[in-house]
Amino acid sequence: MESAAEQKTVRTTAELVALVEALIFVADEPLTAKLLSEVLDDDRERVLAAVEELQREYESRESGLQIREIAGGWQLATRTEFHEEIRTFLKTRPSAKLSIASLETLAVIAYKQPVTVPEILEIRGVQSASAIKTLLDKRLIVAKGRKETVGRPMQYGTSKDFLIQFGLKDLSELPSIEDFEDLVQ
Amino acid sequence: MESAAEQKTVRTTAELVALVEALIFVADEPLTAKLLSEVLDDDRERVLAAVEELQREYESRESGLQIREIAGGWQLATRTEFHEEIRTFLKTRPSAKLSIASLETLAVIAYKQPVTVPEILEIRGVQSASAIKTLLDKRLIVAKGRKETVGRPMQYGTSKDFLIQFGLKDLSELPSIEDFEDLVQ
Amino acid sequence: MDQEREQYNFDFHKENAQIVRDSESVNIKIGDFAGPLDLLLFLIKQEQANIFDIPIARITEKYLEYIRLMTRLDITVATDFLVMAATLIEIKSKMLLPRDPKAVEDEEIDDPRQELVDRLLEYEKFKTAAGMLYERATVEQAVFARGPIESDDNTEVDASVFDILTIFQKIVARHVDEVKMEIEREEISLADMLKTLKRRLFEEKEISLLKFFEEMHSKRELVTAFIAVLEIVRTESVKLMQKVTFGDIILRMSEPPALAGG
Repeated sequence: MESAAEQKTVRTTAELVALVEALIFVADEPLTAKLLSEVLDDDRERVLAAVEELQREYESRESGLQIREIAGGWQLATRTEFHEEIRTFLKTRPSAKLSIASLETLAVIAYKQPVTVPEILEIRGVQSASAIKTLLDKRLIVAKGRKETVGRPMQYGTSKDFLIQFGLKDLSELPSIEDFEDLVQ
Repeated sequence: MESAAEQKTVRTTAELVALVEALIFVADEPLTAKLLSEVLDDDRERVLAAVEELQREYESRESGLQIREIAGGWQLATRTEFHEEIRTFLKTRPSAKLSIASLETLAVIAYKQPVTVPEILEIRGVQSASAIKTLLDKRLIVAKGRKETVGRPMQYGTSKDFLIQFGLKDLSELPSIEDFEDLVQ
Repeated sequence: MDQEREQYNFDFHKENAQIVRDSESVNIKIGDFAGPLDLLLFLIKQEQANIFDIPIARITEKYLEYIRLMTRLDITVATDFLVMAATLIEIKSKMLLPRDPKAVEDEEIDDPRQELVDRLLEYEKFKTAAGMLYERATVEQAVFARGPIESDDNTEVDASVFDILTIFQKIVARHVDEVKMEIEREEISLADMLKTLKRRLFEEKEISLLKFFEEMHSKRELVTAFIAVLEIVRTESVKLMQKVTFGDIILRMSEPPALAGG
């Protein structure tokens, strides 16, 4: 208790403002004054003043960010004016990112190509239609002609873009089960 | 093209700085000058100047945050001074241990990349398979194609995550391996 | 993604050779060495020896002592440690060979220890580099990235080729019956192995080590056999003989020493 009291007096306003900023930044939801004062072991009034000071700072320097009051707490967010540019940016993010369902489907196609939708269903045990559409949209897979069997289903294989995105020269560079066994023996 | 050219002249330096700040904040990994200038359709030099201006701003107002150069791009992160308070707040997540064997293997891969499993064995004098598996799982290393030699073994190199987690701008920031020779008696 | 960043936390500079006895359980831990080269470097430092002039006999003895200790504590000794033991014994025997007087000027080049010294020096650089990485990771622990925001799409993952393979294997595994009974082979103890070896030696007088090792059914048994051989050489009147370098090694009962006047 003694040391906590000491700490309170030692911390300058500037330090408190900086700390509040760092905590709001790392938090995964809006931070309340109550939680801030608990964590920092500092007076609620001083914490409130620090948040206000921080808000003024962000406003006065015309930052691209703002300290926004929401759901009884504060969070760091982009300024609304920039929504368009941010949306453009979010669209350009590398498309190697995939949902687990798409990734599973891609794995089956990569190792079993050429492979049909019913065959993928059999291996994964779930419908993969939307995953296949995503993969086609992202150009990670391509149609590889029809299989000469009942219903002549379309076969799929990986594309050149797939090789580029996963840094492979050709399909023989895909790690094999043997490569993996070497690692877990 | 016409409107893009117009836009370039319209945007003020202050606006550019604010936009760069918003985008660096939104990005979930270090943002490169290339991507910034593509998204903003602005000159690379102007973008670079804006980032520098932003860095200065954060420093001069003694913010709790910093714009740091890492893995070939920029990232918004907390300042080191506040790590104790932040850890208290985040309740210190369980820490994953990287064993000495894994760290040694990582060092060999970082300096000798691209490098195969037998080459790592030669330097370390011990099987490194489980360490390599750990490093792959933690995404610190990636497969870098096969070596055109007997058995076409898989080669490994460090990843972007390696640069991020070890706070490196790029691989050239690693001290030269020969520098460690002097420390050896 | 960044906030998922894992933090590395372990004592890199811990005392390697420390043996920790956990009295609560039967669990006995031994400060693990990152490999045989790591153990050798430790022993060289402990013996305050010069790496460029390694007292091979002394270091080999210490090395084997450590391996025996590990076996006694029932720690599986990795084969790489045994390979190094064999290398040390080989270097030791080479150093005992009388030098070819004509080769005097080539003495330095012919030093049987040279290759090992080179490897140790090369290895130590990377060991130091590993320490540097550890320091860097520690510093990085003090920096935190932002918490998640709306635009982060948590359902998507950034995949690598190995993720694709792992995922494929998991899918395949779903179909495979996982009930695979692994029949555990009865493991033979060091004492039993020693008994077998002594009996065989008594009966056959000479044993080919290569053949003896080939009879072993598992890595574990092989290690036990290796230790048994080391033990028997140390404690009994037994000789190890090798006709050509890298050739088979013969284990043979020694002639009883001729008694004076007998």
